[in-house]
Amino acid sequence: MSGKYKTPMLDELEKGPFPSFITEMKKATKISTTAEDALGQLEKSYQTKRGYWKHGGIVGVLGYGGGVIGRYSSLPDEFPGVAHYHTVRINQPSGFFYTSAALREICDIWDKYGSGMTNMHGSTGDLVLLGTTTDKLEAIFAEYSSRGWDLGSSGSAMRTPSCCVGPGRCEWACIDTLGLTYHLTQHFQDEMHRPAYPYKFKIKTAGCAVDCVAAIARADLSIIGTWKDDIQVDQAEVKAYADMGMNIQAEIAEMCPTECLKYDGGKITIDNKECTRCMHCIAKMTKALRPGKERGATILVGSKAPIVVGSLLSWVIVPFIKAEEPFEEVTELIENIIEWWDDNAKPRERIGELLEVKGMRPFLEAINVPPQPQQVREPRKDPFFFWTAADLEKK
Amino acid sequence: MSGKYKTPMLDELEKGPFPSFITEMKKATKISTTAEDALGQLEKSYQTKRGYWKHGGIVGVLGYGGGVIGRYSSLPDEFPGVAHYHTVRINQPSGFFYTSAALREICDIWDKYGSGMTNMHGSTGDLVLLGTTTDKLEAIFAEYSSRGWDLGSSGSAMRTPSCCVGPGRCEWACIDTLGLTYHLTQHFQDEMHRPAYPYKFKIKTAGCAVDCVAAIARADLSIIGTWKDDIQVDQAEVKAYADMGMNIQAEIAEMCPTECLKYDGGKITIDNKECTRCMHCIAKMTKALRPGKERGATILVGSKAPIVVGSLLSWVIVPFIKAEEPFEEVTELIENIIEWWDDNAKPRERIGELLEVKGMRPFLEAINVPPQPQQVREPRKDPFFFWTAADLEKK
Amino acid sequence: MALPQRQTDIGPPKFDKFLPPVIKENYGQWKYHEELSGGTMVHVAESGAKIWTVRCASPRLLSTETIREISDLADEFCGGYLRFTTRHNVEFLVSDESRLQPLVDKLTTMKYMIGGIGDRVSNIVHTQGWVHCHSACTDASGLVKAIMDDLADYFTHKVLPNKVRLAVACCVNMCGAVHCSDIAVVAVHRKVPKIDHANVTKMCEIPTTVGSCPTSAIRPNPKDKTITINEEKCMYCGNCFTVCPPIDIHDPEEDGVAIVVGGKVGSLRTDPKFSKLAIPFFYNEPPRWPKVVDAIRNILETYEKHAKKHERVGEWVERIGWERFFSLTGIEFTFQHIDDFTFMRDTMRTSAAFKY
Amino acid sequence: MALPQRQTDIGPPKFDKFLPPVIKENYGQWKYHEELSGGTMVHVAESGAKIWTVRCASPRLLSTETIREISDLADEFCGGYLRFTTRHNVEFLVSDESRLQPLVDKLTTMKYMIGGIGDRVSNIVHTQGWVHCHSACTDASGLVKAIMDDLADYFTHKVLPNKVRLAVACCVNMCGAVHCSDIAVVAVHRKVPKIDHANVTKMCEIPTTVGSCPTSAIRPNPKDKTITINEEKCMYCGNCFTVCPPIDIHDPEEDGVAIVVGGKVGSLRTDPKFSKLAIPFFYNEPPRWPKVVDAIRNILETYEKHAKKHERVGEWVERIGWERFFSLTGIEFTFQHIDDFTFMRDTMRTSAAFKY
Ligand code: SRM
Ligand code: SRM
Ligand code: SRM
Ligand code: SRM
Ligand code: SF4
Ligand code: SF4
Ligand code: SF4
Ligand code: SF4
Ligand code: SF4
Ligand code: SF4
Ligand code: SF4
Ligand code: SF4
Repeated sequence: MSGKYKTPMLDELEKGPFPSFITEMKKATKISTTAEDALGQLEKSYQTKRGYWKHGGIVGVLGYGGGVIGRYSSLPDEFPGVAHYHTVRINQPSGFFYTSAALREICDIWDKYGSGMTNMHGSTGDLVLLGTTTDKLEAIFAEYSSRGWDLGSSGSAMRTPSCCVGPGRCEWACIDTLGLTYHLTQHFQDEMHRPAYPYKFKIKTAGCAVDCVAAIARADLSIIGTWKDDIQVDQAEVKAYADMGMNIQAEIAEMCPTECLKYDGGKITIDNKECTRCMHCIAKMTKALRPGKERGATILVGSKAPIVVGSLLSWVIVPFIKAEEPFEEVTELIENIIEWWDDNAKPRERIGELLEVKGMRPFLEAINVPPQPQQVREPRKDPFFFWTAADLEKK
Repeated sequence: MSGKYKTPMLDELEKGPFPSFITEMKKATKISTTAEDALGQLEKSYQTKRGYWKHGGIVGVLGYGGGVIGRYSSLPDEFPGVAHYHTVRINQPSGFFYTSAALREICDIWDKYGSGMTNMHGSTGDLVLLGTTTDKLEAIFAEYSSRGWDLGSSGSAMRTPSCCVGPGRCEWACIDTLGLTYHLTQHFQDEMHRPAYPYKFKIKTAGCAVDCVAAIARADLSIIGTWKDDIQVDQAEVKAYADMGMNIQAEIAEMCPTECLKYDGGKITIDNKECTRCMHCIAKMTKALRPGKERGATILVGSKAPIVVGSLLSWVIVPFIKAEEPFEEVTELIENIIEWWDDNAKPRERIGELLEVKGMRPFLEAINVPPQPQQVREPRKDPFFFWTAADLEKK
Repeated sequence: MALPQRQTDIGPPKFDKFLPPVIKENYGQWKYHEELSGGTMVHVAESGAKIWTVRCASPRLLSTETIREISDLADEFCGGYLRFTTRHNVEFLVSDESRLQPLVDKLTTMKYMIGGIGDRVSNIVHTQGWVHCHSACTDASGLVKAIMDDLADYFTHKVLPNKVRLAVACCVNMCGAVHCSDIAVVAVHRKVPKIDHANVTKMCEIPTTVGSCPTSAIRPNPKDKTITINEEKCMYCGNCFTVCPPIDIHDPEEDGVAIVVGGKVGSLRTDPKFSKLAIPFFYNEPPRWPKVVDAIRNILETYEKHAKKHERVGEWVERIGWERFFSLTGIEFTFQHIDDFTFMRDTMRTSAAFKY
Repeated sequence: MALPQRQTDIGPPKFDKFLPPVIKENYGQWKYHEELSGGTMVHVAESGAKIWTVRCASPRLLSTETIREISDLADEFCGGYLRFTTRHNVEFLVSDESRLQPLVDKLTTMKYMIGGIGDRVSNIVHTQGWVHCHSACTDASGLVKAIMDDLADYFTHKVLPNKVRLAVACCVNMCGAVHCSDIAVVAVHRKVPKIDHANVTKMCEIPTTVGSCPTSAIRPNPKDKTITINEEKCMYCGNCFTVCPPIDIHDPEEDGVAIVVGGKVGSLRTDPKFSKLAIPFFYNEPPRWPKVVDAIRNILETYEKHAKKHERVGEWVERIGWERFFSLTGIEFTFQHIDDFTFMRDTMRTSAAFKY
């Protein structure tokens, strides 16, 4: 195992109950010498409290503009094994489902060309292979793609969409998150692999407002499952919860944000037209309460991390849209949204930032969505607003 | 009475139960012909849906830079009586208290020199005399000031402070709003009469968080009475309210924003350290609950109407300060606040706008107030913040 | 005629000269009050002393004749003592209980409108309008008269869930308290101002004019010593006109008023709130603006019907959600409602939970 | 060696290839689930069919050796089926109830850390750090390891009022989910970057560099084809460095991390929330950042002690008020906490009601 460098500080991180990434890195030294130097350089970072990576140059595979992050050590003489240390992003299967066979296939190829280290998975969702050199990229791509695995994305492009487990194993999924994500990933392959957008564009899909994939916070386009009709109530199960000692009044009725759910000590009644479908009652009483049957998705736009204008959460654009195979309506909407952004954004301007600059009206008009109170938390405060010539004409 | 002009549209506004300003204007025609032309021009505005006043030139009295708003008709030939139609602002007595004798004195002088019309009072608080000409201003000033009435303010100056009735007739006043307002009005006479600030500066004082003078929304500096110790509870009176049929649970306990007030069907108990002193319970059960005894004021800064950057509410700067005669501490604080603004603002920049440009730190440091969580509703979100050299030194 | 000797910087008369004896004696020693009717109340001091108040509506624009009339009434019933409120009503301060009912009766006979106390509509804070201001794009006093005539019952006796504070401002300078009122009217322009370039050159400071624009729509045109306005960016606030009169913002055909709702200033229960746009536009319809009057009544009655006791308009709307406010009042939601000024970000819905 | 024929734009394998039969058969037909322990649960379908899940912590940075080990376990107990979660944990998908306990036992023997289900701390979403990113001003993986070792009990069994989502980002690009997490760590610089002007001239697009600055601190210096930074305005975000590498933002002596709290992404009960600054700075103290670990434990335990059942960290803080959060946790309030970025206005207290 690891011998090339002494790593006293890193060794400290092999102690304790949580699985150790240092142990993982050490395991990888059995696969590649790269991994040795990765450890060595990391120990140096720990000693000196700074990173030793340089900006990536542009590296990639023929015909693709993204999917590989170029990375070079700033101390190539000291740590030659990581002089090049690129990552390869692979489109993950929706919902991060695998078989052991699939995982072994991935490992086999990676052991051949890479450092033996992975990230399962990247924050965006890709399967991330960590540490290889420029000369191996074409081979890596041929090996993976011939076996049905494609590169993920990077740069100013559609990024690999991701989603929650949804109908795969969740009783609250109001849309087929896995199917829709697979569909979108396929649909936007070109946009994913040949960066031609003003900046990155991310799509995340959650089956319900619980949002187990943080779609509303981490996607330029957030798709969240919802329903329109009444919550399904099973009063026998309500009673069962009460019998098990749940304080339904305090935990459910008093925490219902709209006060539309009442508990009379026996039964739950819901004034469904006042329900916002926040999911609290359903999540906490899963046997007794279930989403309604008229299901679809809410489409929100714009969330991102703080750089440049401060972090954003996504904004509701379309309160309800059907999202069933073959997903035509929602795909068309997404295309229109992206087209408007692509036409109007400056380089490195995310759609949320652009919307703030342009205002909602030109956007909504371009994508043909009417103004609706569901889009706002509250109307504007100051009486500073615009009128078009057309507005003035209709008296 | 009014005969010079036909005023069919205005006459419509003499109908109905609410007292009519048109009737008032007609009454004034007994005093001055000015009032006739004011009516005539107003009728024309009603007919044509637009005003006919020009911007004011600078008019005033010797040695003063404000207190008079110059106003000229844009139709002086058609309505010669309002060719000049200036308003005179008079410092109102704190709390708008008068005797009949004082009011008659005001009327007598005004009938002599003006249109016979007044605004009791202007939105800022001044006693406003409506409609006179440039040549009469000196006489008006001599007459009023010799009798103890001084001009109010206009332009880029301290504006006449105003306040709620407070200890004059309210059981909740935690500070002497009338005394403090009188003190500040006297203290800032020079700043009020000789505009030398970047822009207007308004002070309003409310005796408690009920804020019957809208201090928090309409004053660059808002002073609001508060207390620090426990709410005084009279349980016998609690019972009396219950006996009278008040639903104390729903109306008081459930509406207490901090849930710190509990009602057990007999008594009220308050967890005073969690109470925000919002005044709800006290206002709705005035016989049973009263503010504590350790009283003072919260100082807030910055509110204003929407032009230019959007409307602002005032921000808490000093959570608690003693405000008792001779009001030294609070006066000094206000002077420091104004000094910082005066030193830093561009012309036509209100203090709230300036603070947004500069940030709180230089301001708080200048006025020697430490950062405190009471100043914010919540801390910043994005990790974009500054460090001074001094900050970095103290490790 | 010789003028008396002027004095400077003397400030106002000290208020205590004008306090009735019972107030002087019990200053700061009030214990509680009781509402006796829509327009009368009594305050009781620790000492047991009492002061009765009778509140009457005032159009604020008062002739000296009316002020004298009020003074006479104060003499007859109040030992000469009276005050005005922060919302411009007149308050007769009665120290002698036996004078209370006679005063009320006399005021009633004289058609004074008694009310405004308690959970009711009080006077409308408002501004100069066409009566006096060059900036006005509606008449404030006329609107107030029309609205208050319609809501008279809510001033004199009908009880609401809580106080409802109305305001009217005749331009976006908002000299009234529109930005934090339960329901308010604010006059707005809808067309880009026309520029009289020759006079701009003569009369205006270009940097001030450029700086006056909230949306940076104005650029200097140094060649002709004037300015140009980017029509795309101008939202007709009129601030350029305030600092530079040759920029004419008035357009009688397209000027009118907007209605905003849900503001408040007190800190009771919930934090003070800004008003939000409810209805972006009504044409000016003098003398009685019937559509505006109806719209306000509709909002007020919807609130009256749906709010819980003690809920202010804004508290009620926030509890039910703005989407429900629009559906309950039947008000149309338009592009104008969606913020595109500085703070759009905070007004958009960032949640998957909402009502239909 | 000949490479196989590459294919392009094929996307990922379709997920259904990887679904265990019971999931395929009951796809979208799940009825309810039950938590069986801190790391096990069962989902029950309308049909009565069941799928058991065993969740194990993962450092995310996995060697192929470990992935093979996991695969072997999946073969032995799960018919080869497993998945990863959106927070990077491993989930073994057990279709045969009789294999559940043996799997748990085996994992326990092998020192896998089972947990993360229910009202607990789950895995920390994090980023590349010194392991791979040029932008990092701390190491994400090391911080995660140190924090999770300390909070292990909260992962495996201890129950909290609700889920607590932690995140770590190694720079303000925040590739983790820091901006909406219950408690999160974000690395920050504290000094104005140093500029290597010669290389700026060669390597950088000046307009992009100027435009990259959130506070407009960067101005072009056209004469020397470089840029200048206004030190007063720079808040060390490092975005200029991202677009123009010769602007070096790293400073080992003054770099470190901040702690933010109170964010969430779900819409349950209350709207999704941004995290807010709790502690502006700790020095980097590798390998185990003890002060950061203690600070997080302090916040977590204070939450555990004071929050109501089902309240998330941000919901609890908003109920008690931020001033109370600071007094309960004993965290010092500094100038850094007061927003002076774009949205200061919305963070200031505009109310006379607050706690001490
Ligand atoms: C690998 C990954 C972190 C991880 O450890 O998982 C990552 C790594 C990098 N991110 Fe990221 N980001 C990753 C997910 C994210 C996320 C989270 C998400 O997608 O849910 C965000 C926040 C959400 C968002 O998009 O705003 C994120 C926001 C950024 C930003 C800020 C973008 C912005 O508009 O604010 C940058 C800066 C940039 O693009 O120049 C950035 C830039 C980078 C770069 C490319 C650094 C750079 O400037 O060159 C990092 C490369 C590290 C490396 O050597 O591999 N990364 N980045 C994640 C991608 C893996 C994947 O494909 O699955
Ligand atoms: C008379 C009065 C309205 C009234 O009918 O009561 C008034 C009238 C005018 N205001 Fe005002 N303001 C009056 C109280 C206010 C208030 C309310 C307050 O003080 O509580 C405000 C909102 C609060 C604030 O200060 O922001 C107010 C915000 C403005 C503004 C916007 C200032 C801003 O920074 O947003 C302007 C525009 C300006 O200053 O150029 C303005 C400008 C004006 C001018 C001087 C118009 C102008 O641009 O020349 C008006 C003169 C009318 C006239 O002919 O007399 N007036 N003005 C009020 C003063 C009477 C008094 O002294 O008591
Ligand atoms: C006379 C006056 C003060 C003055 O110095 O002139 C005054 C006097 C009283 N107010 Fe007020 N308020 C006065 C303007 C205000 C204002 C300011 C404004 O409207 O611009 C407010 C803030 C409104 C807001 O939040 O937007 C105000 C919000 C209140 C409230 C809070 C109601 C609530 O629950 O939100 C109370 C308490 C209550 O009604 O329970 C209150 C209670 C009172 C009490 C009961 C205080 C007392 O114990 O004496 C006084 C008489 C009751 C009444 O009118 O119902 N007063 N009151 C003002 C009368 C104006 C008028 O003519 O109608
Ligand atoms: C497996 C996973 C989805 C996936 O596709 O991978 C998942 C699965 C479930 N989540 Fe989740 N959530 C998962 C990430 C999330 C996220 C996203 C995140 O953390 O980045 C959130 C949003 C957190 C937030 O709001 O900031 C999330 C917020 C919830 C909640 C809401 C808790 C609340 O009251 O605020 C529930 C409902 C509950 O716990 O009552 C929930 C409930 C569930 C249920 C019970 C849904 C179901 O019926 O199957 C699932 C198992 C329970 C559990 O873990 O306690 N899940 N869950 C994710 C597991 C991550 C992990 O390894 O720990
Ligand atoms: S987001 Fe909803 S549907 Fe998806 S896993 Fe979470 S709870 Fe289930
Ligand atoms: S989903 Fe939310 S709003 Fe609807 S009843 Fe349940 S708790 Fe209430
Ligand atoms: S603000 Fe407070 S003290 Fe002043 S009148 Fe109103 S309730 Fe009384
Ligand atoms: S003053 Fe407000 S916070 Fe305090 S006990 Fe009364 S209602 Fe509650
Ligand atoms: S609101 Fe506008 S129009 Fe009305 S008085 Fe004030 S400045 Fe004049
Ligand atoms: S009206 Fe307002 S927005 Fe339009 S140009 Fe003038 S200042 Fe700018
Ligand atoms: S957060 Fe910053 S340092 Fe960490 S991976 Fe993302 S870009 Fe790199
Ligand atoms: S570090 Fe950030 S704030 Fe400082 S100059 Fe660079 S981009 Fe601007």
